[in-house]
Amino acid sequence: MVEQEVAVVFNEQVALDTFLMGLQAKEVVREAAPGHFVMVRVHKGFDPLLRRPFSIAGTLGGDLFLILYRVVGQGTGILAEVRSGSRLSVLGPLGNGFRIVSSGTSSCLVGGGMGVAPLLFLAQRLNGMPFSFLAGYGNAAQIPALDSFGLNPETFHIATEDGSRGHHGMVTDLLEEEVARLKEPVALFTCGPRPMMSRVAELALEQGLPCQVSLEAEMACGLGACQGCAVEASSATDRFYLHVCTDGPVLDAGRVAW
Amino acid sequence: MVEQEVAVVFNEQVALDTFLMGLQAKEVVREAAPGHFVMVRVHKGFDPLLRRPFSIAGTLGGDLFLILYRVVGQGTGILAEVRSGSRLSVLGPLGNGFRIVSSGTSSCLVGGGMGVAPLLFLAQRLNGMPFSFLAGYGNAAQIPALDSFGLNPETFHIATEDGSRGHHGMVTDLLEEEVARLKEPVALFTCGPRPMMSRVAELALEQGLPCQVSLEAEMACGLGACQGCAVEASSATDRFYLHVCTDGPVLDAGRVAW
Amino acid sequence: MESYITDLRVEFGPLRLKNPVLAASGTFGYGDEFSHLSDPSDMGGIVLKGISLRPRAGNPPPRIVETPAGMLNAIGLANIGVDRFLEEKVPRLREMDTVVIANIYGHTLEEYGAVARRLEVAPEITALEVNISCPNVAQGGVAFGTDPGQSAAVTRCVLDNTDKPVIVKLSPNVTDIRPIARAVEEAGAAAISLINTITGMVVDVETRRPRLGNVTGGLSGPAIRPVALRMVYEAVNTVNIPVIGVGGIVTAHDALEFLIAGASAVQVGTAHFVDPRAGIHIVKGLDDYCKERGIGRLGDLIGSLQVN
Amino acid sequence: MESYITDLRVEFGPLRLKNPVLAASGTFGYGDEFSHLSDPSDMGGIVLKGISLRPRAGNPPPRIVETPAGMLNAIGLANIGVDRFLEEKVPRLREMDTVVIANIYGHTLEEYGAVARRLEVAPEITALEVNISCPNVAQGGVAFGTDPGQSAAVTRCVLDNTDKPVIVKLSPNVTDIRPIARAVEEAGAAAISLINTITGMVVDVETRRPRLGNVTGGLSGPAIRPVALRMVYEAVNTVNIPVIGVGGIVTAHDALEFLIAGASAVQVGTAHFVDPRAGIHIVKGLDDYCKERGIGRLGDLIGSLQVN
Ligand SMILES: Cc1cc2nc3c(=O)[nH]c(=O)nc-3n(C[C@H](O)[C@H](O)[C@H](O)COP(=O)(O)OP(=O)(O)OC[C@H]3O[C@@H](n4cnc5c(N)ncnc54)[C@H](O)[C@@H]3O)c2cc1C
Ligand SMILES: Cc1cc2nc3c(=O)[nH]c(=O)nc-3n(C[C@H](O)[C@H](O)[C@H](O)COP(=O)(O)OP(=O)(O)OC[C@H]3O[C@@H](n4cnc5c(N)ncnc54)[C@H](O)[C@@H]3O)c2cc1C
Ligand SMILES: Cc1cc2nc3c(=O)[nH]c(=O)nc-3n(C[C@H](O)[C@H](O)[C@H](O)COP(=O)(O)O)c2cc1C
Ligand SMILES: Cc1cc2nc3c(=O)[nH]c(=O)nc-3n(C[C@H](O)[C@H](O)[C@H](O)COP(=O)(O)O)c2cc1C
Ligand code: FES
Ligand code: FES
Repeated sequence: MVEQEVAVVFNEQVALDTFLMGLQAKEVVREAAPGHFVMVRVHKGFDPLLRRPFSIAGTLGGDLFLILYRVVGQGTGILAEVRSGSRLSVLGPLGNGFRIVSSGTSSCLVGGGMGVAPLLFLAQRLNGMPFSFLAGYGNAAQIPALDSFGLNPETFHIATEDGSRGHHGMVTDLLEEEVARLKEPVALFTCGPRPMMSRVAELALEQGLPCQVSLEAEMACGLGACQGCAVEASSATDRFYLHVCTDGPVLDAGRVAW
Repeated sequence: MVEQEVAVVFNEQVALDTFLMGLQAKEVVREAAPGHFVMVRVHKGFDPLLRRPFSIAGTLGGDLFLILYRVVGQGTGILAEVRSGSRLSVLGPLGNGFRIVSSGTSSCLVGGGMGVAPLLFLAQRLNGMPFSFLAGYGNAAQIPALDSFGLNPETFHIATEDGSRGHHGMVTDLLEEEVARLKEPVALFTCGPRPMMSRVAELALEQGLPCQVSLEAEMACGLGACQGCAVEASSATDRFYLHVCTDGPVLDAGRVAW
Repeated sequence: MESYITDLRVEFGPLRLKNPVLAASGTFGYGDEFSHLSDPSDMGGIVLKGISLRPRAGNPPPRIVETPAGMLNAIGLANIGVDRFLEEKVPRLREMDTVVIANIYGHTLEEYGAVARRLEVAPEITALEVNISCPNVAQGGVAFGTDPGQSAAVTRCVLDNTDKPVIVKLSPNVTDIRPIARAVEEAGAAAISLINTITGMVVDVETRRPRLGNVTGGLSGPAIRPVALRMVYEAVNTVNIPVIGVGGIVTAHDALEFLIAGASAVQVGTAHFVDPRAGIHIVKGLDDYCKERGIGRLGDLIGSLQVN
Repeated sequence: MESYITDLRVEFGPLRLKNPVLAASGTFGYGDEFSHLSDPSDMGGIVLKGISLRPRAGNPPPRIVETPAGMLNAIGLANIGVDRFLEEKVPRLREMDTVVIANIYGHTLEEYGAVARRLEVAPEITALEVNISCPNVAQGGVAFGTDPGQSAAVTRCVLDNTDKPVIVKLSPNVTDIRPIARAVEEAGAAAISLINTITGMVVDVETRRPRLGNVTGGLSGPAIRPVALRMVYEAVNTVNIPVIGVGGIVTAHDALEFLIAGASAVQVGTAHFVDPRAGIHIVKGLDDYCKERGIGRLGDLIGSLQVN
């Protein structure tokens, strides 16, 4: 884990309100594993004050890592205007990542919206192992162009809520089909809006499948010091709250109170 | 007076820490007179919060006006990084400008540091009338390249405190010489650090010369509403405080308590 | 005059406002300073700069200093005094097609009463807002507004001298805003407004002197918004008279926080220095918010906060 | 360990600090969370996260929300309790080559006393900082720290149970900090630190609910700096014991404001979330400031503010 100013190599719009940024940081790339995140300081003033957390969406070569982000407010708005060549302070990699299951089992990655970001990195690292990738969006305009990720179109399935691309409906519909279709056990990995993840966790429980979720929470430090990022733990856990930054962001679905 | 987003046409470094910015605003150019200032919002966040006041340093064609500024803190630091093509919110022109004296008298413009800015505009508008321009700086590196202002090198005299260019000493030394040399009455116009202007005002008093000073103060509104920009008035004035933004920034030296 | 789709009117004690956005005292002058830039009549009302019995020159400069997302001011309540105010400023107020509220203060109870009485001659002024953050010279300089008993006494004294509705403006520099809000309500205030500025200080590390001529000043701007909102929420849950929210409001979003928390109206202060049309932009933004959500009457939002 | 040209040591009541920069409670964990990034021993000291007699899970999420130049937190003093603290955290503190201060709190006088007593076994802890901003459950939930008598009672109760120097941390949510500072001094505190957070609130205008699970939270960060500085200045001019300045300090420039105003040391809180090395950068910046001005001993700056 390091805290350093790193160069923005590119910062491209890849969908409506969505950008892909490449940052040059050897140390981050060396330590990064799928599910890890970084805390980015978007500018030098105090408004906004806090760093913004982003999942590492992948690495490129030995010294570039990627973040995929949507402009939702002040911080991401500033980020979208950062030009390549600028420098940003980055803290990371942080958190606990996905545990990749041993070969033999296949994996199913279920992402909603920007939740695809950590799963893209996971897909990159699953190379060779069997997996399918299900991604849900509101509409076609929100679907990022992900050419640089080299995803296999045969295993990458899309759902949109308005039906403008792929399956008309929720990504969890696709998951239900997939689970029904597959004979062998499958490990679930999910990240996205809370209701979506909750449904995936429910399905996993019903079917007895292992399921890892990547959670979000408002964060101040990202380091376990402020206790700001608490989420309620399930009764199966001996603690009342879990901290997304250090206990997670990736957690077994069964540890979380849905 | 308008408040509008205007385009930055250029923003060039013209000396150590000093920049010249051209802004496109027909309305401002139409109303602007030497001594007027604008309030610029340097960015969209709230830190820094307030607009920054800058003298209008001149106009170019029918729709560009200039500001000449030194990077001294957070706001001017942000301004220096603004790229041409960006838009900035500008409020102005504001304040009371210099009263140009009737033909027949010659003028002497005495500027210190960034205090030359409003005087450059004055020089531009004095065209045809006789004047000399005395400018003082700390050292040669601080002297802006002012080619676009077309100043006559014969009437433009420089003093530097460290002697690295022009007269070695204070700009007020040059003024003393100038006043001694000239036979006919001369009107003084000055802007710069307080001690410098105070000395110019003193000299004017001694010699019985008319003298207009352009003052600075911390400002919030620039419009006469907040009363933040008060400066002490001299006993010759029937008020206790004057407001730089609406009584000034240009005032007769005799109205100010030095 | 802009026109809006939403019904933005709010009833405000005895006042009817065309919309709930007012300019805050001391930040909008006497209403004429901004007239080149915007029509104050587009706002629900304006609160004029504080007026005292006698003219006051105010504090020695520097009077303002910027702070992160805020500013300190130590203007010292500089003003032209109630007599010149009536002569020079009031006649121009006639043109305003909106509610005009005078802001008054004094250093003794008698001064408060005297200013209120003098303003009785001016029908242009719809209501009085009483600034009780001033030091009480008779009581060793402690602000009237930090003590419930004294706050009530000022309120009563003003009410005894006016027939106009009286809004009392509370100081945030207190341990508990509730007993003060209650005291002022019981004394007969038509409404309360809060918050005034929070006392702060900045030091110049070069000269090693305070940055303000007056050493300390009042903090305003976005920095104080969460504190203002908390106090407004506390006041709303304490009194039955309307509460006007003030403090750090810059956008319609900010204004909505206060309205949802139960403020019947809001005042916009420091934001007017950043954007001279801030108040008017907020009115527009409130209309947009309601339109997008199919809310026909802004009044329905007031106090709609759900807590658990 | 960095080395500096200026003599940065400050004497601080019974404590000797290598430099006047401490990490503030609740923002630097138990000292180990930041160890990958920086050596806490480069700071003058660290104040640990608040500890209570029994473990506390803390408040329901969301617990933090950002505000202009600041943030609100409603962590709810979540902590592992004094027993697990002694077992798990204290042994690691031995490696720290700097002053370690425990921050304690309770909901009754007895709880304060009991935590203090339990910590007597830990020589790793040089001093106690007592957080008196907590609601007193026996007194209807009003914070201990808003009343001089109760503030003194907590101080005495802790002193009766410890031989360590006791620093009392004051709440800014009061009308007048001076009587409280005086009461705590008279009760025997070795020093006071201030300010804790200012109570604030944020409303989500989409859901029309408070943004914090606990409804209100404590405001910290640059936004509150002018308020903190004013209160520190008031306290310095009221008591004779050392005062530690806290609130919105991010840079050496900010720290200098407090030192010049009379603080004997400073604490850095929220800034550590923005820059995990903020404290260490400040130490370096203090050295630079002194070097550039030929000040050999930082201590000479303390209280050097000139007012007129
Ligand atoms: C571990 C982690 C990984 C993340 N990875 C990504 C990613 O890869 N791509 C991406 O686009 N986003 C990601 N996010 C969310 C991202 O951090 C927020 O969208 C961002 O901080 C919003 O900043 P803003 O200033 O633009 O929005 P703000 O103006 O602060 O807020 C706008 C909206 O975003 C929400 N928001 C603000 N901060 C957070 C936060 N820390 N977590 C969740 N929601 C927040 C607010 O509640 C509000 O509704 C991640 C969050 C976490 C905790
Ligand atoms: C009427 C008027 C005309 C001006 N014209 C010019 C000009 O043409 N060119 C130019 O370079 N500067 C000019 N100034 C000064 C300019 O406004 C300040 O340098 C600028 O606001 C500093 O902003 P900052 O954020 O970079 O500095 P800050 O970080 O705010 O402060 C850095 C230093 O600048 C000083 N300062 C800050 N604000 C002001 C202010 N409003 N007035 C005076 N000093 C201030 C501070 O005291 C501090 O010492 C003018 C000021 C006024 C009042
Ligand atoms: C420059 C200035 C002058 C002020 N003058 C007055 C005043 O005369 N009377 C008063 O009651 N409040 C006065 N205030 C306080 C404001 O009306 C308002 O309560 C406060 O600034 C908080 O709101 P804001 O953050 O929107 O500015 C003044 C504020 C500022 C910034
Ligand atoms: C997340 C968080 C947790 C805190 N926890 C404590 C605590 O346990 N005990 C305490 O006395 N102060 C606590 N504080 C207050 C800080 O120590 C400090 O007084 C306050 O944040 C102001 O300083 P700052 O602006 O530098 O953060 C906490 C502050 C924050 C932001
Ligand atoms: S973000 Fe601070 S503990 Fe998780
Ligand atoms: S800057 Fe507001 S009155 Fe001059």
